Amino acid sequence: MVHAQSALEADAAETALSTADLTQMYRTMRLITSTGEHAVGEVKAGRLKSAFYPVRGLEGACAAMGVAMLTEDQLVSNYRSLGDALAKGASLRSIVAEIYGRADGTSKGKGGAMHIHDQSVGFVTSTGVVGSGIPIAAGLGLAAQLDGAARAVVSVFGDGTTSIGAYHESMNLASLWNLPMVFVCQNNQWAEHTPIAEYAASTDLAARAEAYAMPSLAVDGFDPIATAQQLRTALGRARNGGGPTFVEIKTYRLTGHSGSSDYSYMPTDELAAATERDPAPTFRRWLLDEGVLDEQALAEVDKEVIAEVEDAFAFAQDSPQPAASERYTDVFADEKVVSAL
Amino acid sequence: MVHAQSALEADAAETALSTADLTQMYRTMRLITSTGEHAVGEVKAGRLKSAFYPVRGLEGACAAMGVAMLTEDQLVSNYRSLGDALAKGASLRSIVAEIYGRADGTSKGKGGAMHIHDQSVGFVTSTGVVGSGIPIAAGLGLAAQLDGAARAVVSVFGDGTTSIGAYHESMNLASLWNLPMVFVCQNNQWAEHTPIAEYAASTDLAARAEAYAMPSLAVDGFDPIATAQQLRTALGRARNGGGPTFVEIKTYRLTGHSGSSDYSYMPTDELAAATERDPAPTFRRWLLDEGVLDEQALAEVDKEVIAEVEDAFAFAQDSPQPAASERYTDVFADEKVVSAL
Amino acid sequence: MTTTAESTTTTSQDETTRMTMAVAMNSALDLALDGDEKVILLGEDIADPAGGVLKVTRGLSSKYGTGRVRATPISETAIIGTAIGAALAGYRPVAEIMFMDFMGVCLDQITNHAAKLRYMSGGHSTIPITIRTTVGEQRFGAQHSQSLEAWFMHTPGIKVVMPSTAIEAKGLLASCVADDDPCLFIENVRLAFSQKQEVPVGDYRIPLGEADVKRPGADLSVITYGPAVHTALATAETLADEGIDLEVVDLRTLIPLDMASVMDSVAKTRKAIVLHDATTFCGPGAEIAARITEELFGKLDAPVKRLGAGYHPAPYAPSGLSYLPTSDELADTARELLGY
Amino acid sequence: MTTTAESTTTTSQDETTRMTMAVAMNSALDLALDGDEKVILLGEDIADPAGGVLKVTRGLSSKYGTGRVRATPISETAIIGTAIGAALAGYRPVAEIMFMDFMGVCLDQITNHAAKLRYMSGGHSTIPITIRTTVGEQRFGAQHSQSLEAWFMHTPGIKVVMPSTAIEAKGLLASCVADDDPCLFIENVRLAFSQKQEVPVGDYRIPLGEADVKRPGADLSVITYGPAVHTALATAETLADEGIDLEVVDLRTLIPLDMASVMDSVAKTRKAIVLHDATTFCGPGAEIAARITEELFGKLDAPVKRLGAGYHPAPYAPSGLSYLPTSDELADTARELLGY
Ligand SMILES: Cc1ncc(C[n+]2csc(CCOP(=O)(O)OP(=O)(O)O)c2C)c(N)n1
Ligand SMILES: Cc1ncc(C[n+]2csc(CCOP(=O)(O)OP(=O)(O)O)c2C)c(N)n1
Ligand SMILES: [Mg+2]
Ligand SMILES: [Mg+2]
Repeated sequence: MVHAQSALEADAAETALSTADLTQMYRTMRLITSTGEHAVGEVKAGRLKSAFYPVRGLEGACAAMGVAMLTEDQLVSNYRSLGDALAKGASLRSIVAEIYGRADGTSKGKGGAMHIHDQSVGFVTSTGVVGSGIPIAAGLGLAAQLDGAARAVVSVFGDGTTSIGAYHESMNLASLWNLPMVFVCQNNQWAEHTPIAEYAASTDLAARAEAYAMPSLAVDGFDPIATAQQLRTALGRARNGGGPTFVEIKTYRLTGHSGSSDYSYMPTDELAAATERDPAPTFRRWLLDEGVLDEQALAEVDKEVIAEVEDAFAFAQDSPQPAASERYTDVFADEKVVSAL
Repeated sequence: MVHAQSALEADAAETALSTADLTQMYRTMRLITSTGEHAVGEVKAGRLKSAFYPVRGLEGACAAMGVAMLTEDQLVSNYRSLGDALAKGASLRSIVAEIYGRADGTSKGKGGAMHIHDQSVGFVTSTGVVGSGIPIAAGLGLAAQLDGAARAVVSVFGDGTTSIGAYHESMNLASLWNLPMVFVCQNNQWAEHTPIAEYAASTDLAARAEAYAMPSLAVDGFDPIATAQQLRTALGRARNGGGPTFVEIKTYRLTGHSGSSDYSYMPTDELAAATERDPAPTFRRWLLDEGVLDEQALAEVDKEVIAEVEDAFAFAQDSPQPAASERYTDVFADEKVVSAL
Repeated sequence: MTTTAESTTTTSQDETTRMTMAVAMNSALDLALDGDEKVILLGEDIADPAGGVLKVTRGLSSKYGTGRVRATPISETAIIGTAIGAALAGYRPVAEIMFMDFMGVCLDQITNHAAKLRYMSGGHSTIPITIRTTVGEQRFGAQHSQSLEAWFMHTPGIKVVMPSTAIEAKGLLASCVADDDPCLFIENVRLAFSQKQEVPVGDYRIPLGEADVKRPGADLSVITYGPAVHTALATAETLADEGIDLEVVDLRTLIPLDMASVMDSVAKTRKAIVLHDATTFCGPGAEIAARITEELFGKLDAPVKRLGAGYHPAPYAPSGLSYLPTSDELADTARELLGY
Repeated sequence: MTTTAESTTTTSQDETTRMTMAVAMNSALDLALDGDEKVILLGEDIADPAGGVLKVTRGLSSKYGTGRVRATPISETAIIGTAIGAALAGYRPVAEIMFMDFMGVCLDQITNHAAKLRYMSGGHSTIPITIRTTVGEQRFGAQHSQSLEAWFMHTPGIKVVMPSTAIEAKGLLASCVADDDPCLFIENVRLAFSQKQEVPVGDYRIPLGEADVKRPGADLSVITYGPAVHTALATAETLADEGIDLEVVDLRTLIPLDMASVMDSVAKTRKAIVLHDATTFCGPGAEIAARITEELFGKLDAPVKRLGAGYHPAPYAPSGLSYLPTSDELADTARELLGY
């Protein structure tokens, strides 16, 4: 296992974060929190009939991924994809429109909140079946390898996902074929209502990658800088033919599993401790304390984010529903196949 | 990981093999080789239209399991189950009759060579889909645990099977629930035409069990005594509430994948080296050399085995085909469900 | 065939109480756990405090312990496989797969093992497992919305049950758990909380394989099951105003399939529509329609029509695109057949 | 509709050679790999020296390298998932699943992802993968013998192809690989080596969705596909001696389904039997029979009959128990319908 510290030291120069990187990270975190809160508010108000999965607690992990990935890198996510999508640079307007099921959504409104994608920025696809995106990411990795391209593919999934067969098969394959991939496990400590210790025989998820002879490391997801640096290292290795890395990002889920679900079962002390480290506000304080950005610059970002989110929701709400004729299109490339049935 | 040597030392007294054990092991090995050779001969002669999977090379591994398991212990095997079935004490006549698809077979002839079972001796079931028997074995383990019974459940599978999702899910579950199980991986170095290094990112299969915090060990399957002792230790631990163990039995496939298949692709030096250690004859020499049994006693066993195998094939060939009325029985408990459809 | 008024029950008690479908199923599981120590429950998040996605198992792990009511890792193959293994050792496991769409993750265990083991062992193996699963909703999108019962009907060796009301959910689930064959019991997100009824509090069973005439009628038979039963009943009310008298036959179980009741109904009305939430193409209705036309050849007044989900993945609900057959479509089709 | 004599070809060459079905498919793959560098092959044991269980990929890894013709671990979910991912990046993967019975191990990837991604992405994703698989033989027992095409026909978003002859195996496989939608291409252990024909050596394609009249006839239409085509043709010879003239329609592709050709045939003969190796109950024949009777209501001389595998797992071959429909059964059913 590659230990976090040593991996970091090895590439300190390459992984250093610029002020622009740090600003972008803060912006992304705020964007994720704010968009998520708006969406949950809409669901709770009954104006949005969607199963929306918030990413509260993962803002830092996602933002770090955003600065670590290059535009040409590709990413496959799951139902909890809002943070990954925004970090990768997918259009906020299209994402929100998709959550509303509107014609201007990423999937013309036909996919929905669990099926966001934006191929133009390498946010290739996201899936609603636990673990199912991992072998698909491996296929993108294979394509990158066959293309001889210096691009990496990131597969994002949760801690609970490491229990399913698809994860195992893909880890073995990626290591065996030395695919240019980074397996990013967003460990928020919960799989729906079940805490990690109740479903994993071994909770050291990073160590489990050894079974596939895959280098791995665990990083504190509430430390977005360390996270970004580790991801840069892993992505760099993937792009340079060094093969896959498993990165466990340790965070905590700051809400219930889904937008509207109860979370009274989460131990209050654990939740309170994690909330103390709430990524966006914590990072904001750090940026101020370290003098990276001053209050005015941060307030400017805050204002822009709020405006952008409000614009996106307004855009989505104004966007038309897909035309009834859309019902039978996009089943096959050629619409006539369906009509002939 | 529990290392073989230390595990063995810990229980030396309990795992010691008696002369009766050693005799039984030799008998089982000869029975497996001889039955398999008869069956392959019948397939090659075109008299038996069956996909029969020989166990040449695994005789020692199976025989060891036979003496290590108690009658009340249960076993789930796969398509290559002849050795496991005979070791567990399943009726040879019924097995051979099943291979011939006859009414006196273990499954009345309806299951076939891949679907041997004998619940009466704890050879619970065998499956034809790679990896699919492992979760079923976990269910038997769960039942043993819920019963509060001191019985262990063995899941037998090949090296190639460690690539599939069902294996992963079951390993995690068994360790998490501390099930009274032994995972026996018969590593014959091949998955059909593919050597282990071409499909496994890490070929140290025993070490891979660490991902599930499961004790594991590797043992030389051409050393049936060491194998039996290690299995006894692992089974004892399972029966005593110590949870599951992964045991990799390292052997080599001395034939092609199936009864009639070509194996010219196997490196001749590897195959020759393994054949030098052919379990039954090697063990026979050892028994003689060590003075455990004399030539006369061994010849007696050889004679009995040949007679038993000839009897079983004659029995099978004389056994009638199932009655045509059997076609629609055993689909459901109540035959009327099918007839009403 | 039974009618709702005189539903067959093998055991019943006088006391009833108003229950949702979710609570009725909870009651069936509670009684099964109480009455037979070999009954165990397996599934993701089924233990308290979660009590399952639809809360169907709420309270049961607290009452019977997490030994018998077991929350599992996200491992559908292991869930079903473990249920099969425990069944081979004499247990009656009830395994939950959160959504029917996830069946593809563990289908091998169901179709190659649970459904075949009795046959492949010449009757020596009995797999008395019940697999509970849920048909989702379009608001979760295309990977959480499918009615896949046709896959299982096409797979000999497994019974398939899909109730439409709270009382039947209880009675049929109890029968599944007690049944010696593998049973797939299909619940529905929409119905779980919307269907409320007086349901017997005590042990109550409805035999598998008996259709129920939910509404007698003279003009046209609607053969249906599950949530579509309510579409049919609503349509029947609408059409009654136009003087069209629909008979609504609720199959309740798809395997065993009570074709005798279907034939009785269609022999009487001479017109039939098969209605379900599954995709029409190659769906359960194809079998039923083919059978009706074959057995009543020359005796029908109109072709048998089928209405089901369209030939496309489920569009996301807020998009407003249709997927499931509607009451309007059913009414139009009924009017069309009456015009023959 | 085409007839064998004038099979539609988009490209063809004059040169032909006698090939088994296995060799014809090898030729299709060879030309696809040669003609499009984005074509890659994935599957267990597909590389040399094995060359696949049916030797369909023999020689291809030696010719195109193990980068493009990749043997995989025993990981069916990863095989299909990897194919989907590579397709999303512009490749045309051809993935092999050794036996159709193993589909349950990886069905999620096929039905929830390959088949739905185009729709769920509003048309932005294209998954041009071909999944080759094999229907086994009863001599392997119940877990290696099933014809499961109905599961996929019931799943919108994937094409389903099942050839009956060597030449069509080549032409249809080539079309699958070139197609922009996911295609399931179903081979058959019995036919792979027994079917031999003159097959074009060069690039040769048969469009998907065109049935082929394998034998014109006046009295009764047998609608069939895959191995059952040969059962039908043999029966037709037998019945010809009795003066019964069967028309044999080979569907060739099940999705797209050429119902127009089916209707043309049955409108002419007014009698039909649907014959296939899949289980009759809820099988492909149910859809086809339901459709024929609906569209030709009142115009048929007899009910449409269906013949398929029995409602039970496949019994082990040497047991002598029947499973697939036989020529005798078909002949009897034909005689019965002619007696209407
Ligand atoms: C195969 C499958 N099983 C179950 C589910 C239901 N489900 C959705 S999310 C989830 C929990 C996943 O936990 P984790 O991987 O930790 O991701 P998180 O939700 O915490 O981000 C479950 C069980 C599913 N979508 N797919
Ligand atoms: C899910 C599945 N995939 C593929 C196969 C075909 N198959 C049968 S045996 C086998 C090789 C298994 O290798 P291993 O686990 O090492 O066992 P061995 O045959 O060597 O005993 C394969 C690929 C299968 N039966 N099931
Ligand atoms: Mg989680
Ligand atoms: Mg092997």
